[in-house]
Amino acid sequence: MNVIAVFALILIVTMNVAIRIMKNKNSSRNAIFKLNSTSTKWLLIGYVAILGVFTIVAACISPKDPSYEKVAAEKIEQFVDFYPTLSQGNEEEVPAHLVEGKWSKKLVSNTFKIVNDNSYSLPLTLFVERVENTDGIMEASLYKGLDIINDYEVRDYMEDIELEWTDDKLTIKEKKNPPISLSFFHYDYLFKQLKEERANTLKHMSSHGPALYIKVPKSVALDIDENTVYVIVES
Amino acid sequence: MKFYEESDLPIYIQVAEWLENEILRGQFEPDDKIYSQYQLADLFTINPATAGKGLTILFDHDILYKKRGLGMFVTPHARSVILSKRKNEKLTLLVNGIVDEAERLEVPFDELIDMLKSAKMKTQGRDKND
Amino acid sequence: MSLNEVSLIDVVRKQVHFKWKSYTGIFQSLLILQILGLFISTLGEGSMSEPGYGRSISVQYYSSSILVGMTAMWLFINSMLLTTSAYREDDFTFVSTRWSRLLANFTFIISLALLGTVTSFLSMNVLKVYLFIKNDELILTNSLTFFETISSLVVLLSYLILICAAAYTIGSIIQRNKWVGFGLSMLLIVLGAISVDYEGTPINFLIYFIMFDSSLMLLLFKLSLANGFLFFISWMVSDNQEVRV
Amino acid sequence: MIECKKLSKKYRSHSALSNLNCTIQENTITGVIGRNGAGKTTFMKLIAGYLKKTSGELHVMEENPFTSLKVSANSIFIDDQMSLPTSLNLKELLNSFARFYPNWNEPLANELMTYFQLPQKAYMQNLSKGMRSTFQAIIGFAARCPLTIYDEPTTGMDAAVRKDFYRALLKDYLAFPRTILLSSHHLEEIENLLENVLIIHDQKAFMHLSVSELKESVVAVKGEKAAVNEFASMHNKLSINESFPGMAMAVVQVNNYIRRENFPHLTFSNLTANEAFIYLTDSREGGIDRVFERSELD
Repeated sequence: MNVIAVFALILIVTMNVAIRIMKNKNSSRNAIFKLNSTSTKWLLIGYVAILGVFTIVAACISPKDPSYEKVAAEKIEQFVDFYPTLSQGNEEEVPAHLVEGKWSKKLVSNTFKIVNDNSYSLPLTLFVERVENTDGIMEASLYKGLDIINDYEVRDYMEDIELEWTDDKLTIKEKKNPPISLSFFHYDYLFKQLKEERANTLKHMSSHGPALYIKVPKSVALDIDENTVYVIVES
Repeated sequence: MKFYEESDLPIYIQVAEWLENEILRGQFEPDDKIYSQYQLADLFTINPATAGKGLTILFDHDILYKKRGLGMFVTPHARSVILSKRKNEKLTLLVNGIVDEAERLEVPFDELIDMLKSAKMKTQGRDKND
Repeated sequence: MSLNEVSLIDVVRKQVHFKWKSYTGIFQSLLILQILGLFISTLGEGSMSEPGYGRSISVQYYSSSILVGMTAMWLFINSMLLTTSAYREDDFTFVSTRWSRLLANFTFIISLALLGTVTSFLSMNVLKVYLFIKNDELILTNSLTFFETISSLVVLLSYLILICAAAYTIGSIIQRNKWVGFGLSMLLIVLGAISVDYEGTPINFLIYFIMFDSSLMLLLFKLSLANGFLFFISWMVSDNQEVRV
Repeated sequence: MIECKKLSKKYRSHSALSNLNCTIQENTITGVIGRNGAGKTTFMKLIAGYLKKTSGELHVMEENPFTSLKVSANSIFIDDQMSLPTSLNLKELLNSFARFYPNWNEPLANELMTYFQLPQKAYMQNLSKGMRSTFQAIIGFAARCPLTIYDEPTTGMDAAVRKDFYRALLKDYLAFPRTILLSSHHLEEIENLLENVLIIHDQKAFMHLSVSELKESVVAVKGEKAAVNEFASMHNKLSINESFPGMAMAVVQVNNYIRRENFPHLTFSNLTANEAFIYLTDSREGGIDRVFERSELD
């Protein structure tokens, strides 16, 4: 839709500029700077030549293998947004290929601490379920997320996650990864018109963050520091 | 060549008279080709049509004759025609003028004759010592 | 004095050559507008940053629509100015009739549209080079195959010609009768603006009808139909226009 | 070359020409003379195809000038408001004209440019008014169009340049005969050049005759009041006033050749073409001095 807006804007701006110029009779065709016709001709030829050079340069330095490729279509199909299922507690419905890792630990003391060592927000969503089981075993599983911007997979969430298990503590450490900055160049809509993707596939993001699902026996006292946000699951 | 602007005569007549004088002066012998209207126009900075009119006057008085496509040529008897024309046109006009003027000034006729004679003497004097 | 026979095409060709040679103001304004467009487009079209998990991502969008917009603006203004009396009197100082002037002007604005298309397409590369240098990660969303590029250029060219033809027609109407011209153009603006927000309006349908069409041939046919219609109106309006009144 | 029958041009507020009839032969130099606002320029702009006639017939080179490319290609209109592109210098302007006009004479143009000391690289905007008129005149000469129209070409030229202009006009005409329309307010300067004169007065072709005929058609008569009146009554009296008691001077349009001899007590004197034109077209009784007399009376 932005093309028509741009078009209407152009129409409005040029309309009154043109009408204002047309008012005074002969100034409407005076040159802007005092260049005669041959030097203007050469100015124009020079300009087009420079553009040509830039075209060649652009062709050469455009990255042959960009570090981001289009995400494969199947990957998107196979991906299931596991948030709803996890929040209802039925872990088993999440497809296996999305599981990054599973842990199970015999708790020694009857308290368990979860510490967020990350200066930013949590790099994952924490699901906590208090279970009845009596043998004091705590199970946890980590689910992979998917971060797509304009059909490109921009990162692998796992790189930002580091979990440190000790007997009675889980620390979510901070990985000092540099921030990502991306820029997208797209041709004007008119250019894309003939391609099938009629709809403007640009400027949309679908990001499904990773999730850590922990089943903690009720018998254990859970101590999560106050600034960690987590979801309590009632199965 | 500049025309005497204020003269009463229209330009084409002045051209005709100038041509007549040229013929009298012997610039043009009989059967010589005379200036074309374009040459005359160039000479006097006048419109060729006007010059053409001057030539046609001379043609009408049989001073010039036309050869198809070649232009105008002086007729053999051109000189005599001009002389007689001048005599009975221009001279008579001048003479009438003199007579009218004499009457107005009440100059007796014979006194007028004497004046003519002395004028003749003077011009002869001038001719002799030229 | 023999009269020279003269052919219409010959005169039109000379007139177009004359326009290319003497309208230096038009070409200078092309450079200014496009360079200005380049600067504006380097600012990017918008940016987003992604909330949530782990390290932050900031996304910058760059597009060529500003460049194309500037070129369209340049074409619109100059096509309108071509109908002013100053240009008209220039034409009639030399050899011209109303018909030859209209043909010459249309040929000229088509050549301007061609120049505009080529330069705006090429100047996108300036933007690309700048972006490559500026930040390492530049993703070209729709890399076009050679055939697609050509057909897109043809599409762009026909749109620009449509803009020129519309501007020329409005200009001719304004020359013929100022108030009708202004009225018409204001109406066009309002409709243009409305069509952006409310889907149902007729102009919106018209724009959709013309613009949104996937098959190249059909699109070109529709555009040339529209151009022909505008050409006809310009002729109707300017065929007995006086000069040096 | 040019034929018009009942040609009229009406604007909303006023009418410039009404029922003008005239025919202009090919390869003649015609002076178009008229008072300010008599419709001279409108007449010529109609011929050049700039303006559209309101009614009547107008054929130039047997075609309608308004729509004919042939007329436009074979004619050129030179006047001081000639609209030329501001971006081209004089050389480039000459080249543009050369491309448009097949008969263009390049050497002549350059010779004239050097003769009149017009710098090739200069621009029209920074030329003086006289230099601009000279440059436009050069275009008229070099274009060698079968129909060349000059509308007051000598505005701004000094006397010497004007003389050169008339000389050049004639030389160019002799070298390359064509139809020339020349409008000017200095009839006395151009009368020798003209083959005939077209006087436009109150929107009509008032008179269309050769210069000599124009001069012969009007005569000034001096003598006793009675005799003068009697003579004047026989012809069309244009103006009459008593110079001093008993005597009178009249300007009269004679409708046939008069033998001056049979009016002995009247003295005749011819008028210049310009004076003839002024008296013929002076509708106000008695001319400007009558205005002063009237103003002294009241």
